[in-house]
Amino acid sequence: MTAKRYTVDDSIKESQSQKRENRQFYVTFILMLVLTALSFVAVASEKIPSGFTIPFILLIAFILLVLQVVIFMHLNDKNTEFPTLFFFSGFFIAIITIATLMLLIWW
Amino acid sequence: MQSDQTGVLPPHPEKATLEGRNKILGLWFFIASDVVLFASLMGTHLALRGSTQGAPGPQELFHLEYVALMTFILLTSSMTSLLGIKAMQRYQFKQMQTWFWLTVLLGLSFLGLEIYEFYQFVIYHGLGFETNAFASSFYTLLGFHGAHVTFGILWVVTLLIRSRSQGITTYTAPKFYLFSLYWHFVDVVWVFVFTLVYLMGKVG
Amino acid sequence: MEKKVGFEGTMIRSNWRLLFLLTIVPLLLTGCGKPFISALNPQGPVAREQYSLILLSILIMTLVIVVVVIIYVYVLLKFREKPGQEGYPEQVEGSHKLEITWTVIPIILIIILAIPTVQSTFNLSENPPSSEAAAESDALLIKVTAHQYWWEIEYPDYGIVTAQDIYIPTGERVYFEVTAKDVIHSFWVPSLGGKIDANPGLTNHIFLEADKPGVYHGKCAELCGPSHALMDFKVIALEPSEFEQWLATMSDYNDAPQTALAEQGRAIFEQSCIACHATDGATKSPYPNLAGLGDREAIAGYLKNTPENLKRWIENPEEVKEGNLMPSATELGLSEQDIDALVEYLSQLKLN
Amino acid sequence: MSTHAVKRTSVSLQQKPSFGSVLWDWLTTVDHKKIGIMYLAAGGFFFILGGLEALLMRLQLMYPENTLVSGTTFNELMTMHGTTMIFFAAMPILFGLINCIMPLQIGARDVAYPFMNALSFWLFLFGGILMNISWFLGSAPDAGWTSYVPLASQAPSGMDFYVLGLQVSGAGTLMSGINFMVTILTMRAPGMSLMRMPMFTWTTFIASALIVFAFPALTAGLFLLMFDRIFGAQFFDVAGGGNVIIWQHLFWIFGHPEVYILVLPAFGIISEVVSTFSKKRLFGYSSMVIATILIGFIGFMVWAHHMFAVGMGPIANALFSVATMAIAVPTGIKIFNWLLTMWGGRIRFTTAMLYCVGFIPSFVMGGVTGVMVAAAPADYQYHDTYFVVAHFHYTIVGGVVLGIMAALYYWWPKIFGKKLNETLGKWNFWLFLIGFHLTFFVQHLLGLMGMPRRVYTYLEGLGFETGNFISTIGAILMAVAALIFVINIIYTHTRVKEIAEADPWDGRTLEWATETPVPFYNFAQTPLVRGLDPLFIEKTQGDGKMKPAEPLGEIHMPSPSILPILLAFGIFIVGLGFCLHSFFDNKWISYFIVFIGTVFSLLMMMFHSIKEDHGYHIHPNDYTNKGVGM
Repeated sequence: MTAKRYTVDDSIKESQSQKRENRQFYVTFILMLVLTALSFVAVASEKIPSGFTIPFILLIAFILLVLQVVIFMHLNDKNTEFPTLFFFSGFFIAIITIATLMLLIWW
Repeated sequence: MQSDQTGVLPPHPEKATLEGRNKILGLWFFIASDVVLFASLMGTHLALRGSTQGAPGPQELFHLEYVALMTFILLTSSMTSLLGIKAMQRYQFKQMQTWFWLTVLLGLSFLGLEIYEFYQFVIYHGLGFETNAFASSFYTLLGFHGAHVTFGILWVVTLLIRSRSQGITTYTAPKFYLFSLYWHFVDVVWVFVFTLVYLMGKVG
Repeated sequence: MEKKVGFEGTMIRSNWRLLFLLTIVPLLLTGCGKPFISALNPQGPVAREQYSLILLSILIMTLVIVVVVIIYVYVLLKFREKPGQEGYPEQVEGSHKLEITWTVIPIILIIILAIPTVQSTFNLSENPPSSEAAAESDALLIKVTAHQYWWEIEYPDYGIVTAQDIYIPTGERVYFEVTAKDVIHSFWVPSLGGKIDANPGLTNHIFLEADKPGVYHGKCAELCGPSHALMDFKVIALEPSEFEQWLATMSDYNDAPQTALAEQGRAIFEQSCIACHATDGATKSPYPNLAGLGDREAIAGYLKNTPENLKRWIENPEEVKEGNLMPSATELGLSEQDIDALVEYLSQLKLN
Repeated sequence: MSTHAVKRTSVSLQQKPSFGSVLWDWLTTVDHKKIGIMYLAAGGFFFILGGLEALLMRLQLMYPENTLVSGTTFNELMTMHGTTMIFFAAMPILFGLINCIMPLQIGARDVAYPFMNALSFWLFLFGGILMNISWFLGSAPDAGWTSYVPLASQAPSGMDFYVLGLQVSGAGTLMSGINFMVTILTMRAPGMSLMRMPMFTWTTFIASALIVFAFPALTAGLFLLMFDRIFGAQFFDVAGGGNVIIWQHLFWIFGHPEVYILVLPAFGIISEVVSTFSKKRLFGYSSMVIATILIGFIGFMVWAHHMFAVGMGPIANALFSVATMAIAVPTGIKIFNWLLTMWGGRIRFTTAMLYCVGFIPSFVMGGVTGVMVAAAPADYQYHDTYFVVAHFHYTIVGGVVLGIMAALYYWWPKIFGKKLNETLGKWNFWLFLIGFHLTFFVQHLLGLMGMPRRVYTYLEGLGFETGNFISTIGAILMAVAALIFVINIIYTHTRVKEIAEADPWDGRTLEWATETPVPFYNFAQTPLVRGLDPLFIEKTQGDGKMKPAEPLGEIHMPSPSILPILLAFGIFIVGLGFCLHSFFDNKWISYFIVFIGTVFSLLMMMFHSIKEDHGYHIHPNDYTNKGVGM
């Protein structure tokens, strides 16, 4: 292991940046709660037409996915190109799989 | 390997060793693969959700308040597992344990609610696994998610128990980190389950 | 080392000659396939359109093979290691010009093939005309239902139900609605056109057309069980006037027995067979409707239609066609005489 | 900890170890090279099994209306032949080669997860055994390797063994895929950037990525089929609202990439062998890499070309037609790059090279017929006929098997320490190549002449007699060739005394820089890579030896463990329990077996988790030799 030794100075810098990070986590969490609530409200409310609801809840689901993956699962860190690439490739294949099964078996 | 115990501890103990980094990378690939598994099951369910053969369908079965409660519980558990990891990175062992036990508790209540929901479908609506293609695909998809939750709970409980004496080291840290990644992923899957199965089922 | 190389050289050449001979022989022996079954001998516009696409693709692909083989043979002859050569040849990294060339040329070739492919995909996918339009255009619609291991044929506009032999008029597009009862089968008449799957629970459409009268072999092309290989059927194309006659015969099919023995056979039939089979050419019985059996092309889908074969089939169906559901004569409690009477009755269920 | 290592080396140096200790050594090994050899052996066994099944089918089809086997038996042979060859022969043999060679090629000491590597192997083996047990328990699977429902969901008990056998081995395959990817991404020697990796490593990486994305679809499909068969689910039962096309989509979302999972490593092998025996670097290396990635990527969007006749409608058919044709472009790039690699080179016709030389036209044939079947309207004629049988055998035998044979002759000295006999090798090659073309070329014509695939017999007078007869003769020739290969192996390992040189072919990549036989730690010192074809660079610009990238030091090695085989065995018991559900009047007996298996597996997992295993270290004094290798 060739990693450099960490000094006390580094630790202090780390803890400061961690505080900023922690705030980011709380904000994200609250945002996720709000978005989830919105999506339930959109469906529960009788007034909103389903032509709007479906794209709206799908959009929210996608935002929730990105928040969870990028902020909570740290895909914004350094050296996460391959996880990012593969996760979203998997997501892409998931979309075509679901679309196929929905569109191509009833005709 | 033991260098962290002599010098100042690294701020990311989970990534301090090659083994740790490899495990995290591998778990990511596993997650990418699991995405396709869930997509296949979800696609199957969406294709078959109209095949109720006269039995009650999504509109009659699903109660949104109930699903919302389950969603908030799982979302919160995702947050607690993240806070556990943050505590781990600060080497606060006690705090970390607390957060993870809280995660276990939330996971268990999610499971309890899910089982109760199935119980109601079976008892009040007579909707068994064999009733029709809609039921088969619904229980299969939800069952796979539930199995992931169960496995996650077993995993973290084992970890918590066996790391009691060790504390946070570059050997134990990656294991907790892996669990938290997995747990977030289980939450991501739930996001799509509640959107595509419950909400879209309700919209029709 | 030197000797070995020479030996291989002659081996390569003789190998190719041998291969060429051996592959050309069956072609010569069989002509281009029998006109009643081969896709290489199209007997109608649908099969012809597909055949021309096959020819176009073979042409383009032969071109590709020729280019590759020329470079290949040249390289193998020219750049073999010669005795006394030492060190390494020049290490070439690549060549953008060449690489772009062999990226662009295949793209062009593929576009040349893709355009007619797409066109003909849409040409061949026409659904049957809607019921009102059909009434005006007189288009013939035939419902085909595949079973393990037989084909149910229904002419919904004429109230005709039969099995195994599909009668169609020549010179006209005939529309088929294809589905299956038990497992997936595939409906294929090679010399008239490509296939379409028969899926249980779903309905597919296809149209075929025959230029001239004839009997065209049809096959099940999707694995459907032990007797998949024997699940044959025939498409019989008739001149339109003769086809009208056939329609007339079938819509009012006379299944009355003509001889005393046949009379006896009919009685046995009504006792032992009626639960599964009908003979009136109009009922959708659970197993083949036997109207016109005496004039069918084959017994059990593949045996020559003779009284002996019919007897063999009734006596022990499992021996003739593995895995089929017909009970044997012993199971039905039929005596030798019973079977003879049945054969007599069934053989005289003809089309005139 | 290092005492352990000392014990190992002293055992291997001094006395001949007892049979028991050798067996224990193999059962507990986590060494990638030994696991690779076990993959090769088990894959070879299944290859012979699948070959015998094929031979029986060809003998049945030699004459019209032949009665050698019944329709049911034929369907069983045909199903088991396809499934065995794909899942239990071709893939494991490739995994064996990857295991033996890929870590050496990137200068690593092992794969990223040695324990999981062993587990993958045992899962594959137990999966294969589970499926073949069906022969002895009444009926083998008989719905084709594609197992289309509802035929498969209604089939007799043999089908359960297909479902569970593939499920068990599929889990192992997925683990292998992840393992190889992480190994390639994180364990490369210093200096080996991604664009300096050997082609075989590159194709392994892409094939592994395909495994990661393709296998879950199969897993899902198999679960649905299992639930339908065992627990009365209604996925594929039309009466219960099910749909029979879902299975086909799930199967082919997996099935088409699977073809590339097989053929990409073969492409990698051909690239390595052609380059070595032409004494030239691979022509257009970067375009080869890009072509590999493109094939992998497009390979995921074309699965429905297996379903043109299903009735998906003209829009889907046209889209999938064009997408499929597009694959020809990157494949063409590869073919021309190989030709141009040989151009200007000095070609040595060893057996390995002969196999590559035979590969090129054979695979081109398979490729062009691939484009032909991609044209949907024409495919209405080809689909499910012998034309398709010919096409995919040209890609899988003409591509994958010829590639594997090239690899075996090429890497045999590195893996087994002995060079295979070249004279026998050439007999092996020519008989195999001629037999292969005889068998499959005529099948194109048979298909066009109207012969459907998967038929156990055909009638006289339809014009299929000559073609089928020739095809059977070809199959017999291939069997003789395979026999010669077995003789070659036996001859080499009983008669040949001398150990092969470390670098018998004047190689260019890192595996040839290690000594033969390769020590269990691979490289005493991790080598420093200065460019593509690192060993060749040292040969032409240095002193022919790799330079070390690290000082001599302790080498960290994973400890052997019996847990992988026990864990895999537990999972095997779970699968077996499910398979037996139709054998007992009381289903709970079979569920009890499942329960026992599950508890046993969980216990093994917990043992693995609780027993802290940090591996062990070898001290520099304990190496048998110093330096990078050689």
